[in-house]
Amino acid sequence: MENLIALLVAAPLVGAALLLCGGKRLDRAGHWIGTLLAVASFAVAAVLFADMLGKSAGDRALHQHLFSWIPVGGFRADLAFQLDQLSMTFVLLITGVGSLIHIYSIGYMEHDERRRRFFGYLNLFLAAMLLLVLADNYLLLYVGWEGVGLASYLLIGFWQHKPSAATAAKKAFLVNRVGDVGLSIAIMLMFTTFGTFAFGPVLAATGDTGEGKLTAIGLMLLLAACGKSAQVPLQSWLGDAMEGPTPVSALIHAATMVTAGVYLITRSGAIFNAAPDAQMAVVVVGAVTLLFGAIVGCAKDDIKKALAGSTMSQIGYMILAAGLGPIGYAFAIMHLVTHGFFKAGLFLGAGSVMHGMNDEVDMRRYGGLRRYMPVTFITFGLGYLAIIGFPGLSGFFSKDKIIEAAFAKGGTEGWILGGAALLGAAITAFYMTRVMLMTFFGEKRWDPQEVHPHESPKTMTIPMIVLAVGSVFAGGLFSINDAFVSWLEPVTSFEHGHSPLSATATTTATIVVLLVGAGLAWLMYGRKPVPAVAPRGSLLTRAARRDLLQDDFNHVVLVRGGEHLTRTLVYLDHSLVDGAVNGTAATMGGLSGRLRQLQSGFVRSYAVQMLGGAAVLVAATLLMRGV
Amino acid sequence: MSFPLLTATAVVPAVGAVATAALPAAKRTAAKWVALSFSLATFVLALVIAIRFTPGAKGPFQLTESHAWIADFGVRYELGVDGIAVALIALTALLIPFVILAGWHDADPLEETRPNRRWRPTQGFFALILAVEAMVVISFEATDVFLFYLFFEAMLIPMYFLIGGFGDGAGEHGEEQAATQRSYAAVKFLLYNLAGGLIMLAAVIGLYAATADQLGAGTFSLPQIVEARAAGHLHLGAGTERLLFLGFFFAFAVKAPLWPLHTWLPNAMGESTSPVAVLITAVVDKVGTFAMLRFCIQLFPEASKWATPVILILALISVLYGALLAVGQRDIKRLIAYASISHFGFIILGIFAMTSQGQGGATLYMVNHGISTAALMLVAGFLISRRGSRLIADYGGVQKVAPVLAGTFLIGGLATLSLPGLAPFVSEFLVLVGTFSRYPVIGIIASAAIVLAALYVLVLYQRTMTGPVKAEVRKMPDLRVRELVVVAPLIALLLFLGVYPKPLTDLVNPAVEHTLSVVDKQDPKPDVHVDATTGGSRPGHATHGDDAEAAK
Amino acid sequence: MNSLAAAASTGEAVQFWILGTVAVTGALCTILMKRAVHSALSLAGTMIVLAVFYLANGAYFLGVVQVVVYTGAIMMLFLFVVMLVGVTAADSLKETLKGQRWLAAGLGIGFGILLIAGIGNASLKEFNGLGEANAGGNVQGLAALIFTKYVFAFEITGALLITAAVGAMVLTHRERTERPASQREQSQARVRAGKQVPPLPAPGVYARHNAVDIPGLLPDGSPSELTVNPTLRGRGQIRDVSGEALAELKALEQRSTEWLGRETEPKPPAAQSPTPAEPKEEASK
Amino acid sequence: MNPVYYLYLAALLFTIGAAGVLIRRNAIVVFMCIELMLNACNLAFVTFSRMHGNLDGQIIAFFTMVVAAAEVVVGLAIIVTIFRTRHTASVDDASLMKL
Repeated sequence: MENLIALLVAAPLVGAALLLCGGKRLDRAGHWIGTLLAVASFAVAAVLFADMLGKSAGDRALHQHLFSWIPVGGFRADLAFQLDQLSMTFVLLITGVGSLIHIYSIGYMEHDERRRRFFGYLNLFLAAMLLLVLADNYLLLYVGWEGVGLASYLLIGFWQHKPSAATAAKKAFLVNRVGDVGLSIAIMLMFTTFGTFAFGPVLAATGDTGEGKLTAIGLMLLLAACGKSAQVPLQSWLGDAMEGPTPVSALIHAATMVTAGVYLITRSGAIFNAAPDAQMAVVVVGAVTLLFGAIVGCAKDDIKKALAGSTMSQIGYMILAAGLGPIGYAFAIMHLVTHGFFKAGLFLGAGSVMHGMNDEVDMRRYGGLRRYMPVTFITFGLGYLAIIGFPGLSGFFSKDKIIEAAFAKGGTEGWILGGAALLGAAITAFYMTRVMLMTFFGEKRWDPQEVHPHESPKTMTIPMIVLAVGSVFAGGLFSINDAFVSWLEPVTSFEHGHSPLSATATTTATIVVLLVGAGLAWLMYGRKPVPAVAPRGSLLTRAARRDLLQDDFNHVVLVRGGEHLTRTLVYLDHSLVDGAVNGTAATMGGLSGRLRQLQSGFVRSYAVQMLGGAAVLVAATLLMRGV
Repeated sequence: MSFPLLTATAVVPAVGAVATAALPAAKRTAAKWVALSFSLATFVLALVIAIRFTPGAKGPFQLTESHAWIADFGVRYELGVDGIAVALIALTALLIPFVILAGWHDADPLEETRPNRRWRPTQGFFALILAVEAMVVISFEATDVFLFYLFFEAMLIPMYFLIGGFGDGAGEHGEEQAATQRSYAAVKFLLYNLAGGLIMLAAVIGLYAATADQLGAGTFSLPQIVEARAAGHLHLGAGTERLLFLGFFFAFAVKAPLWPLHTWLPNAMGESTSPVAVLITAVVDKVGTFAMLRFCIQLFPEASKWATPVILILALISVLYGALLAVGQRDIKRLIAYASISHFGFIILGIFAMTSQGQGGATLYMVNHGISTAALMLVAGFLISRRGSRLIADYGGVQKVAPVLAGTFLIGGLATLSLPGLAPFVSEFLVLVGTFSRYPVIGIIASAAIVLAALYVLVLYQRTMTGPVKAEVRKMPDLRVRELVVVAPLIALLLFLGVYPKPLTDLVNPAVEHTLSVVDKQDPKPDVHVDATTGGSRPGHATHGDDAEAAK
Repeated sequence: MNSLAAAASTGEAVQFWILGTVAVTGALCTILMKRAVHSALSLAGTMIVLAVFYLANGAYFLGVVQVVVYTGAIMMLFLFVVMLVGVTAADSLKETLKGQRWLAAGLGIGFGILLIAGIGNASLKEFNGLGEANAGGNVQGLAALIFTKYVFAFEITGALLITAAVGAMVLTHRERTERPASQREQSQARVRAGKQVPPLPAPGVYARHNAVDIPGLLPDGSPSELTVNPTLRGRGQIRDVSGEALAELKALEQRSTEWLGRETEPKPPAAQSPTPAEPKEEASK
Repeated sequence: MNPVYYLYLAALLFTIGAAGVLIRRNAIVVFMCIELMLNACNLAFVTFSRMHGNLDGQIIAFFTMVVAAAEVVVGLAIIVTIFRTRHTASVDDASLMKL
């Protein structure tokens, strides 16, 4: 059975190779090939899943070793896959949502002459992402890690003729690279500490080494996670990443890639469990980000940017949960999955709206669209309810558990974290309601002459419907006698947290803050008409519009500083390093010019020099003999 | 002694050079084909070497040939290859055909020049390339210090003419100034390397004197000296050994540009045609790093240990410095040149980290960097030849008019920033791990270059390939068949070695082990000992075990 | 003489001091004389003295060779060249290169001192003369050595000499670049140049004597320069006899009138041109 | 009297000749001075041969003479050629070496 694992990765990889090298002759069939292979990968995943369900919880993990990849001295990296429950969850999410989004893209990218390449990139992404979650050692994971980075780079910058897109792509890749440095350093640390970096041995041996090293490893892993999952302080790229086509935002920057950080931390749970300080850092990052993202999300008028902010904050939740240790891992993953459903759905909805409004993204130009695109409205609405955690929908279950776990951390930080999580929930409710109201309700703020809103084609609506269904029922399904938790337990070792508040108290609190947030939003955007141009807004609003000045900070400190540094270095290289050399050359030239004077060309002066030389020689010989 | 394979491998290109040069002016195309066929023949021979070579075998060198040459000075014509040499010879023999193909039209005389019996630039160009190949190959093979030195220096002559004689006509201010800059670059290249070479000559003579003094008969033979030192017959005093080491190292540091001796490289690569630039950075400079590994460390282990800290610092500086300057360049080729400086920093870092990962990685790095830079530089050359300018600012939106060119350029770039899955990643990571395991701080600082590399590559790609299409590039044709033939195999190789570098590592490991045994350094042991075989105690572990055996 | 003593006899000492002085003087004259000829001659002198010293040192063959080859051949060669270049060519001894002379003097003296010092502190006390070496005769001894031990050097010097001879010929030989002008062309050139085409008129010839230095007279009795060889003309050795011829004619008329006894009207001495005066003196020369 | 005086004389003559080479401008005279130096050497050789009691010194002197003859022949030929072209025998006028 385990020989099928490679097939998971191979199918989309083959697709990518075909589509990218195939050339024009594949232009007409390209998108079908891509979709087919994605679906094929999903089918394989399903088969494996079924097989896995058949086994007992103990030996569900599969392992496939292809060949020894880099054997140098004690350094052995293998090309080997490992499929346990955690990986399986991701594989299903990736291939499932991935396939849906492939289908969606068929419609969405219909009029793009480079559609073949788009599907090639999508397949490449699937392959890399699957490699990431299937790798059985950190180095191979690193390959997938950078692979998805590349795919995201290519897809964000897919409309390269737009300078903004190209810049965004570059930014995303660079920021991710910063994270990758963290990952590579972590791997090096593992190698020097354990002599290997395969999951099994490393995670087994965490007990045997000092906490300091583990903390270091943990922090480096956290840095990596921050880069990939757009957590503070490396979150700045996610907003710009919305330059890419909407399906990309849905697949990569909402459902799958950005959650890789959560996967990494959960996968390395053993390390974090043994390094409380690192865990604390994780928690803090998560808490900060979930608020940060939420606040940013409130201020954006660009529908996709608003959703991006929300993504950031939701992943903040996951990271927070993952940082809580065994009491949180399962919930982190669970929220990850549900979020995958509803956020992908929301993005696809947004895409469908843009599709209907000829690529207008400013929500202040929307309004009252519910009548024009009912399907989109309904699916989006369901996604909305899911994300704000409306009781009964999937978001409710997963998020509620996380908040509970946050309180369960215990002590003051327990209260702080729980409070933060609650606050986040409130803000989430606020900005999502805002999006909802500005887009689908209120009066038209668009010019009927120019734009003719219309429902999207089947290829687009069907995936939206499926995702909507998922986002409604997934949570409930998972929570039936903790199916999800017990499914993951062999990998992530679950234990019940003891919250100071009772479960019901937490739930009620959640619902209350939810209502407060939504109501507030309704007061501001539902009751009175929304101005078509953004008001100046309060200081916080303006800051939030600029991603809380994070970009400005980067620009001033890193970009400017870097430019100055390089410019000075270029100058120094020319004037100092090279100058030294040329200076020597110049002095030599001058010296030779002086000596040239001796060459008068008169035979007799040469003769004088000869005689002088002879005299010197004679004198030397005499001195040698010691006169 | 059977058929002298190594000699043949060096002789074939030499003969080819003569044959090419001998062709009359009218036979220009013929000259190209002759050169190409000879380079291919050399490649075949290199493959034969790689096959005949048995990695695990006893003794440091194989396929050895040894004949007395200058008996009075103990100079012998001594050839022999270890895994590292085999890898690099294969690289050289592999790259030259591509270089020749890529430079197919670079040396055609201008239309207005009247055909003239004596004026044969094309023949000269290809003959010089082949001559360089011959010399490089033999200096990879030489195990006699003097023999090595001879060709190490002789290489400069054809390189000088290649750099000074042929330009890409894409200068910033017209051809006249380009010519002057070219000759400036050529002279700079020559002087730098001559300076290094002369100092090395002094050291070589010193070595001879030392051996003659202590072994009775002076010798230049590397194996003999290593043996004598191991057996305790040869004790260079610390002072002498350090001086000799510095003499050797200086020459190699110039050749493999190590900060602050690097300034000749950007000029040389910037002014010469891109095939020649590839020749410089991918082939000739490798001799420097290779020689550090083979001669510096093996002849003077103690001194190497003594000098390691300083060298590591310098290497670290060139890693970061080269990357930063690459970011600051306005000229595509100079950018690539500075990138190469950064990569050479990595190579030297790996060599002197004195761990099997470091040195193995460094050797892989030499090969991979050769291929990746060749890919990037050659595509850049195609780009430049289309637009007639080297300035990044003159491009924009090429991706839209020439997607294949852009794609190959991107892949070359990604290889340069050592993206996982492409060959350079393996080597770079190995170097970093190797360095880190002994010098964690240096390792961490060096990994900052990962980000910088991404920065300069992506900035280059963004400025040239993306954005709105510039008027000058609107008519730009996509890659032609010849150019595709040049680039495609390189890219394929990059992918293959990225996914399955095992053949290369199997080739290199024993040689590295031997080098380390000469220096007698062991890899640092991990604090916790877990069974290092991946997969732990999971199913599939067993299978892994067997195929590890099978690989041996 | 064959048994030459290791230490020199008093006679030899006397000879040394006298001739040594001569040699040094000759050398000094060589470098100080203005005219190359004088230098050459004084050098020849020095060489002869050296020849004598060779003999005194038991190098009989060399002594003779010195006289024959050097003084006889080489120095004569010098003299030939000096003549070719011009006997009168005397180069001014004033120095053109700045400080050359002082440098030369200083260096020369210093060098000399060094050499002499060297010789001085070299232990050259014992001389074991050429007694047995010259036993079989100096020439035979040399011959034996030349044709056995130094035979290769000897052959090579032979080659050297031949090369030198060829070289000298090549250097001094002047290649004719253009075709020699034919007679016709020469004559045409002469006409075009307006030179005297027919042979020049002969000098004046009288019954009494016949000399090339007497110009022929033109009808008016004045002498024609053309008739005299240009060399004589250049030297101004023309014996102009026109004057005295007229004078004699006059005297003849005088006597005839006296003889016929007619008085004569006095004639103005117009015909008495001043010219006749100088011819006389010239003639007297 | 000790024959070593011959050597002193030789040294003296040699020095004088050298000085002459440096001082005189007339190529012919310069040549003569060179001859003088050669002769001085010959004298030294001859003296040495007497000193050591074998004829090798004389042989060398003999060869010196031959070489000197050859040299003079060629040298004078050169002088004549130069004189023909530039109508002077001054060594200073042939100062094209500096170009």
